[in-house]
Amino acid sequence: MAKGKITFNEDQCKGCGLCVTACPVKIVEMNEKKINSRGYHPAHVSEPDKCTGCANCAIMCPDVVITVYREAKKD
Amino acid sequence: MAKGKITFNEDQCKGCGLCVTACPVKIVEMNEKKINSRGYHPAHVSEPDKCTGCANCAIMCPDVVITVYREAKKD
Amino acid sequence: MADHRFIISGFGGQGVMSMGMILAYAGMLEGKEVTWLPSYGPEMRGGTANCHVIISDKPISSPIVSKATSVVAMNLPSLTKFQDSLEDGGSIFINASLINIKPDRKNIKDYYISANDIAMQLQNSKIANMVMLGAIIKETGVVRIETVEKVLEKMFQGEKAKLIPVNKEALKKGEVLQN
Amino acid sequence: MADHRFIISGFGGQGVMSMGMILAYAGMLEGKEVTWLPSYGPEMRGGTANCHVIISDKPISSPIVSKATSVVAMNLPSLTKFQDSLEDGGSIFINASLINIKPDRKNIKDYYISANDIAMQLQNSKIANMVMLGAIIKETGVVRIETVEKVLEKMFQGEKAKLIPVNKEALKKGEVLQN
Amino acid sequence: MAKVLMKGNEAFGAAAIKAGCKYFFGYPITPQNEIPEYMSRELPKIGGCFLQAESEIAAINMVYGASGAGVRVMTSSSSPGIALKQEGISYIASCELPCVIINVSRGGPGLGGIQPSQSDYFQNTRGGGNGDYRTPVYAPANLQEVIDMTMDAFDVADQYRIPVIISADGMIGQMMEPIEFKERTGRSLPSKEWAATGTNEEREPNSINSLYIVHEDLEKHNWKLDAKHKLIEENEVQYEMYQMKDAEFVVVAYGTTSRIVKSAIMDMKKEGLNVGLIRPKTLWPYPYKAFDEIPKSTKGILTVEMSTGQMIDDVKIGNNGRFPIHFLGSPGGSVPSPEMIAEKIKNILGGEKK
Amino acid sequence: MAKVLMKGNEAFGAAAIKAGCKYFFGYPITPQNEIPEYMSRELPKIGGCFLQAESEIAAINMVYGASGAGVRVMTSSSSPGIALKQEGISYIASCELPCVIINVSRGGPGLGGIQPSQSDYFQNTRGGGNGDYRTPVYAPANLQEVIDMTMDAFDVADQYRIPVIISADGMIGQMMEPIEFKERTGRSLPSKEWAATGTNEEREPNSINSLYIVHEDLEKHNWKLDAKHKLIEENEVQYEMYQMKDAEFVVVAYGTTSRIVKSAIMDMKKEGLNVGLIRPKTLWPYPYKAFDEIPKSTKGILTVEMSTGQMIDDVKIGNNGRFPIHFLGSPGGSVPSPEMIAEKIKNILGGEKK
Amino acid sequence: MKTIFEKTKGLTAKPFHYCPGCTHGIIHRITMEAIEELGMLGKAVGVAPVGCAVFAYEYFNCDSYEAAHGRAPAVATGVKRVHPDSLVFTYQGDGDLAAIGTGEIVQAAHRGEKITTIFVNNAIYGMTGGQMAPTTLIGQKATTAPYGRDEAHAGKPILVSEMMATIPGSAYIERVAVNTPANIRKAKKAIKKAFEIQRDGKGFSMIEVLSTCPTNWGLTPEDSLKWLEENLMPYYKLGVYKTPEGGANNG
Amino acid sequence: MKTIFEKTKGLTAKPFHYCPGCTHGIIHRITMEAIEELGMLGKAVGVAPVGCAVFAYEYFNCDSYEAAHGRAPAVATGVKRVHPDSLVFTYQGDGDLAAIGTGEIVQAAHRGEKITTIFVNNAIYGMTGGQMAPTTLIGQKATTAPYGRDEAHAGKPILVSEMMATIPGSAYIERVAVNTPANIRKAKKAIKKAFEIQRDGKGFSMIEVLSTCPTNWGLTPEDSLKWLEENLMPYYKLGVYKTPEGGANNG
Ligand SMILES: Cc1ncc(C[n+]2csc(CCOP(=O)(O)OP(=O)(O)O)c2C)c(N)n1
Ligand SMILES: Cc1ncc(C[n+]2csc(CCOP(=O)(O)OP(=O)(O)O)c2C)c(N)n1
Ligand code: SF4
Ligand code: SF4
Ligand code: SF4
Ligand code: SF4
Ligand code: SF4
Ligand code: SF4
Ligand SMILES: [Mg+2]
Ligand SMILES: [Mg+2]
Repeated sequence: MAKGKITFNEDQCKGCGLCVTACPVKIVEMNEKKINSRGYHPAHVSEPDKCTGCANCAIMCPDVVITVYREAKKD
Repeated sequence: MAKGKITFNEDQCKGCGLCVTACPVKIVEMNEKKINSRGYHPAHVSEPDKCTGCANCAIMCPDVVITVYREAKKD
Repeated sequence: MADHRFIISGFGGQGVMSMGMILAYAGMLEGKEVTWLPSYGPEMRGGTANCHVIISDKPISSPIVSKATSVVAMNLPSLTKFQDSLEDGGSIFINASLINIKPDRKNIKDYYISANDIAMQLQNSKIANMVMLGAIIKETGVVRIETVEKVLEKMFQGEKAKLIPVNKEALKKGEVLQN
Repeated sequence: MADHRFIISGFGGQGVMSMGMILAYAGMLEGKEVTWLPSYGPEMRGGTANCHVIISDKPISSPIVSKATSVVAMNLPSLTKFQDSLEDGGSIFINASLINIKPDRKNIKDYYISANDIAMQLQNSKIANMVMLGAIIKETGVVRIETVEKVLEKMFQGEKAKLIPVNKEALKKGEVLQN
Repeated sequence: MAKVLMKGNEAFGAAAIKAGCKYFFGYPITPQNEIPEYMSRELPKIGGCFLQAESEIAAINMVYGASGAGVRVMTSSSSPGIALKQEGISYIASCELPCVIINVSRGGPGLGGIQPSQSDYFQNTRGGGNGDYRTPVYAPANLQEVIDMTMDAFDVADQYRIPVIISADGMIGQMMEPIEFKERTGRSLPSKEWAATGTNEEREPNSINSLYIVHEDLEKHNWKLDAKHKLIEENEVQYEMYQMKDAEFVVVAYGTTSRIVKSAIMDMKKEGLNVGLIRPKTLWPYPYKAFDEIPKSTKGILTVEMSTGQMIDDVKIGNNGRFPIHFLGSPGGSVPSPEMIAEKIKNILGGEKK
Repeated sequence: MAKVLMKGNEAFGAAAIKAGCKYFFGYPITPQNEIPEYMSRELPKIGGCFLQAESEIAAINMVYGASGAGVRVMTSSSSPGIALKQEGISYIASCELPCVIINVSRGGPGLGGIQPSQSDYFQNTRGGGNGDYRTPVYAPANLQEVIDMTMDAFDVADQYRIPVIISADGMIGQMMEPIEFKERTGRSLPSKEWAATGTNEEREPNSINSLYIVHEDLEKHNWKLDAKHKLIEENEVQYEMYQMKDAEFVVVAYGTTSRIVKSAIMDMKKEGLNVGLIRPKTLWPYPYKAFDEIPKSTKGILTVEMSTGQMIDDVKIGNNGRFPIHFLGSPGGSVPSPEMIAEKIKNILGGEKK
Repeated sequence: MKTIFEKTKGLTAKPFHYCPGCTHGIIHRITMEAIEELGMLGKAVGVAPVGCAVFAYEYFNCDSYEAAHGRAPAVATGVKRVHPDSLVFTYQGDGDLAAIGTGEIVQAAHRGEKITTIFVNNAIYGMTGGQMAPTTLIGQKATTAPYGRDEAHAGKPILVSEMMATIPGSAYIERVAVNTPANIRKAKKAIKKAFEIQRDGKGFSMIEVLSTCPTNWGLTPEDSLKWLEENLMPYYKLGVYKTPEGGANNG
Repeated sequence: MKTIFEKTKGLTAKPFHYCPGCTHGIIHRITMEAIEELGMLGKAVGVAPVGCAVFAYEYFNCDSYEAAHGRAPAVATGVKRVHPDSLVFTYQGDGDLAAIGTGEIVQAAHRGEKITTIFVNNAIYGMTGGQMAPTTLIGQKATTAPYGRDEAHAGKPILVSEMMATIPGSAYIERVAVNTPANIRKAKKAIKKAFEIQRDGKGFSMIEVLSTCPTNWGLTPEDSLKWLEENLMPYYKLGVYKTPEGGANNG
């Protein structure tokens, strides 16, 4: 099971691709097949299983599109 | 004979006394008996013979009242 | 028609501003009165851009087109935003490559041009606007196609002269309307 | 007289402004209309300072005194500057301690008060203005001397109350005019 | 309360404090320096804040900040300093923030001089900032009015949510006259729920803003302001009619100048000449309706200003073609004398061309 | 010369350069950015200097410096930016320095919006800076006038030694229209011996100054400026009378608005309604005398402005009580349509109250 | 799973109007997260500039102002003097703060005004379409520097943090960047510290944030991050320029 | 005997209007002497401020301007850009330069404007009657700081030379004083060097001169010199803060 999980508020995505550059495990990519209501190709996750929940993608997203969840651990 | 000599454009003197403080040989003083056309007691030299022509008084005078002369020497 | 009033609209980057300028320039060369007016301001940021062009035999009062004789919609938001600005009997030119719906309006002439697709056929995605322009000119007769070619020659000089042929070709392709 | 118009002038530091203020204040206490207007601006820098005071039974239109009923000259420049502002029949009060000439004007009453000398007799060079004030009040009758004494009591309070006697004395001395 | 003798500039400060103003932001300039100086002495005593800004622009923007935060606040300056505040005043007007701005004007244009002048009439009444906005402008002619109008100004500012200007001149700022703080019957004023005081997480955020990027929104905002202006024009005009009954001739003048005109009128009366005075106490809204009351007997109107002619535009509007209009100006810091005014009137009545 | 298609803002730049202006100091603001951008491209090519100032205030003071140094110089901005220049303009006017200032106005007050507007009429024509000064104000209605008036503006500035304002709006700045550089017969202009160019130790120093500390001197200076203003009022008024013969009704409008009014007039003509237009081409000096030419047949006057009503003051002055005056405003960036105007007029003629 | 990252309550629901990939959005977010974490949303008053962030008052979930171009520090001063317990901050671009607003920012620091400034340096005038800013690099093109910024003509870019650190009244000055998640975390920490300094009454604090403008730089969002790192960061050195203790360790 | 000191041709015959003992007069003199000695009177254009030196245009024996309050550097910029061969200088007080004119002076330096500024710091607004300046010392009384300048309320005095030295476009910055003949000689040397730097096209130069205001300090001219030495000089350290070579030796 993945340690982390992210969801997108997809209609607010502007397709800028910064989340893609931020993911250390390279699982975020742009969905070239989809156009959201604002006319952009939104980002999505290709291999959800690999998500570590590091939140880098969310931290990098200028439009606060991403929510990140992680398995509870002591920190 | 004095090495130096100073003259005052007396009517422009405002009686501020800064020349007095500047003279290393303490020969400049205020003429308390005189009032110039602007209503001030002007400065004057008490012992002209002692003047070294150092020009300190003139340099210190905010109103460019003083002209300084000196015996020609090689400098 | 003595009075052509265009609203040309699309994404920033689709070349809608220069489409309008070329039309106006050609109109001027043909001795007509012309005006060109762009939208400006923050709505241009990532959103749609549009310009108003009037080509007329008489002096033009306001450069604003409130009732257009032709609307050109290069993308979907443009269609929804401007279809109502078309006067009855006016023409709407729709970029069928990006728009797959029809206008709700009645009493208008609608033309569908797959401008991007045709441009891709010509190996140059940037000339979708010229394809559309060809179609507009053909249909409205607002200016002569030769005048537009002359404009292109004036616009692309030196370095850029090599772009003239492909632009001309795009214009020509556009003249073949897909109704 | 129902209308007293003073110009009071001297070096900055001679207390001409407060002379005027005391007069105005006293006038107010006696239920009269009063105005006080200082000169301001760079001419005050090292030059003369002056104020205009009007004390009247009727509302005062302009606080500017163009024709004075009394001119007070605390120093020489003041005399030369303001003697012509005196109306015919007016009074000029001259500080004889610092001024050794007479006005050129005719048709005026001239009073000579050695204000600084008298002040020195009282061991307080700062109250030459009060000496002069005593003379003015005596001669013009613009306000009562008791009212001015009341003003002094209001002005010098707390710490400063100890200054009241000497000021009052100066006023009294001034009442003895030297014509 | 008993009368006190006060300098005009200090009277502005005293009246403001009396009116509950605890905040002052300003920058030195002659001939109004006694206002900030007074405030710097007095405000700390009542727990208020006097702050010397780095410039007139900073001062007016501090006023914007403080007013938006819900308090009574004042600034003051003189002519060129007011010119610098124009952008800020326009913002304050657009955001509908109340504040009081005092202009103790001096001769211009440019650096000009420092003697009293009325050549800021346009600057005060016609904005000078950008856009459609107006500001009530009070023109006191004596120090009692300085007190009364300053206190009113704060009420009017709060009632209409509008910046209010008090137009004085160097003479009014510098002179002393007895004044008195009278009992006032206050207006009932709206509370300031719009203020940016921090939400305390108890309400939706407030924002103070003049940007309306959608032009339909801005148009609506402009008409809203316009409606407010109309209301003020209806309710807040103040003027004095002096000796107007049977006036053969009418003078229009305000502030310092009007005092001198009154003097001239008294003098002329002695000579058997009936001259009246219309004295605008508010320069905006302008007392156009006063002109309807001019008796038919009147032969003409003379506008007297310490300028080369600015209020005369409003006189023309008010007069609306009825009487011939003449002008006597005394710009640059020169104050006209009663004699000059009387002479001018006699010349006109004697046939001088307008 | 052949016609060229140009954007309004670039036309300002091109005309200035054609008029010999080699210096431009400005600061970005929508909707006039193409002016500084054009100048930044073109001036280096001709050995001139474009400098982006740190603010509008710095820009106008750089203009003051450059103009005082004897050259033709221009600045441009939009509404709030012009508000910030007011002090500087007042200085320039007082020092009698020539320069050209373009105001491509937008909706206000405050930050407002960026769409075209005419709500800077007061700001442009009534100073806004301190003191008695006026500035000629040109109001082009099309791009050919942008060219012609800009070139004239430099001449007028030099002839009278006065800052000249060109009042445009966002639409004029942003639109394209064919223009042409016509042969011009220049005015004979005075040489600039007063300029501060360095004495070269060959003449007495010049100084550029607006301070007159002795009020008699300032008064004299004010009257001198006033005489110049009167001269300009006599010689430089420009206006267009359109369809005024037998007009049943008259509209007053300038700039962009006047174009739309013309359209409305044509439409009404078709319906048999004779409406005329007075179009001020100079807003100061204002064409008051045009109102003397209004035919007796006229039933009323409508002022149309993209504002809540500013020029209407001048219309009232010009009208001087003759005809009833009505107003149609379209503020905030909304541009009126010919239909709105025609409807308003028909309503008035049909009995709508003023 | 636990939510470990979601939109802060410090921001309203309104979507940003910024261009795709513009890092203004990141800076908005970390600013408001910092305030939320300090529990001071109810005390916060934000002052938006004129610049691309002109609508910030619609995004900040606290009371706010839209200030005239460059004047935000004066507006903030007015607010703070009235409500000394508020957390007052300005959010300003480099045109707003480092050009027209030079006087206001320097003087707010000079007075030791207890406010916080978030200074977004993207080396360009974004909103008005890419004109030269005082921070534009030598050689960088701008619509009013069409041939690239020329030092002989327009001088060398101004170093705002360095300058502000010399002002005795400033308490905390740091320069950060938002080009990587790590730098964003550091930026947020700096902003939070700046707010703490204000809260504790220690004086004026300013965080300069190097930011991107893909639109006017003419680069993709990704390339903009790279350009920032390779061009802005070498000239505008990250680091702490001033602390209340007087010390400073520049990068 | 030889005349070894007389009034420079750089000054007009008009007597100064300054208060007795005010050192503005000294600074006028050494400024114009420096220009005369460089043989550049015919090329010089001076820009006077609003402040006590407002009439400087009547004293400088060269072409000159009277600028609006604080704007002298912008005016000088306009002149210099038109006549790059001129020797353009501003003469400004601390209210003029360090308060309202902060933006203009910082930005002139930022552009590397080839002008020279003589900055007369007397820690007070002289002309308007002794209001607080940004340079007024803590505890010093002023008409708008009647209880003395309070750091908590008004901040610590700004250090202009230190600040200007951080601006990359500034070439030469030095602080001098005119309280003794020796210091006056040094001050003149600094001013001359600043003009040379301008002449040689090396960039912006500014000389800060500590000066007196006997009138508003409420001291005799002599005591004013002492007060300057004992109070201003310890806070405003004399020295070179920037040279074209980049080096600087403070005090
Ligand atoms: C007084 C004034 N001058 C100019 C403008 C135009 N203007 C709006 S934003 C801006 C500059 C924005 O640049 P910056 O501050 O760097 O912010 P960015 O858009 O880059 O975030 C300018 C000059 C204005 N609105 N008001
Ligand atoms: C726009 C504007 N604001 C304010 C003033 C008033 N003013 C004249 S001089 C001055 C300050 C002078 O102080 P400083 O610059 O230190 O010069 P100093 O007199 O001390 O030499 C001020 C505020 C003005 N003339 N113009
Ligand atoms: S949380 Fe981390 S690992 Fe998961 S998608 Fe985002 S960046 Fe990649
Ligand atoms: S960073 Fe945000 S806006 Fe950009 S592509 Fe990813 S989710 Fe979309
Ligand atoms: S020149 Fe020197 S020695 Fe002679 S009087 Fe002056 S200071 Fe004294
Ligand atoms: S320093 Fe000059 S003005 Fe002062 S007393 Fe001496 S000579 Fe007179
Ligand atoms: S223009 Fe630049 S700064 Fe403005 S929103 Fe777009 S990318 Fe961001
Ligand atoms: S007020 Fe001060 S600075 Fe001004 S002239 Fe007098 S002493 Fe000099
Ligand atoms: Mg920026
Ligand atoms: Mg000073």
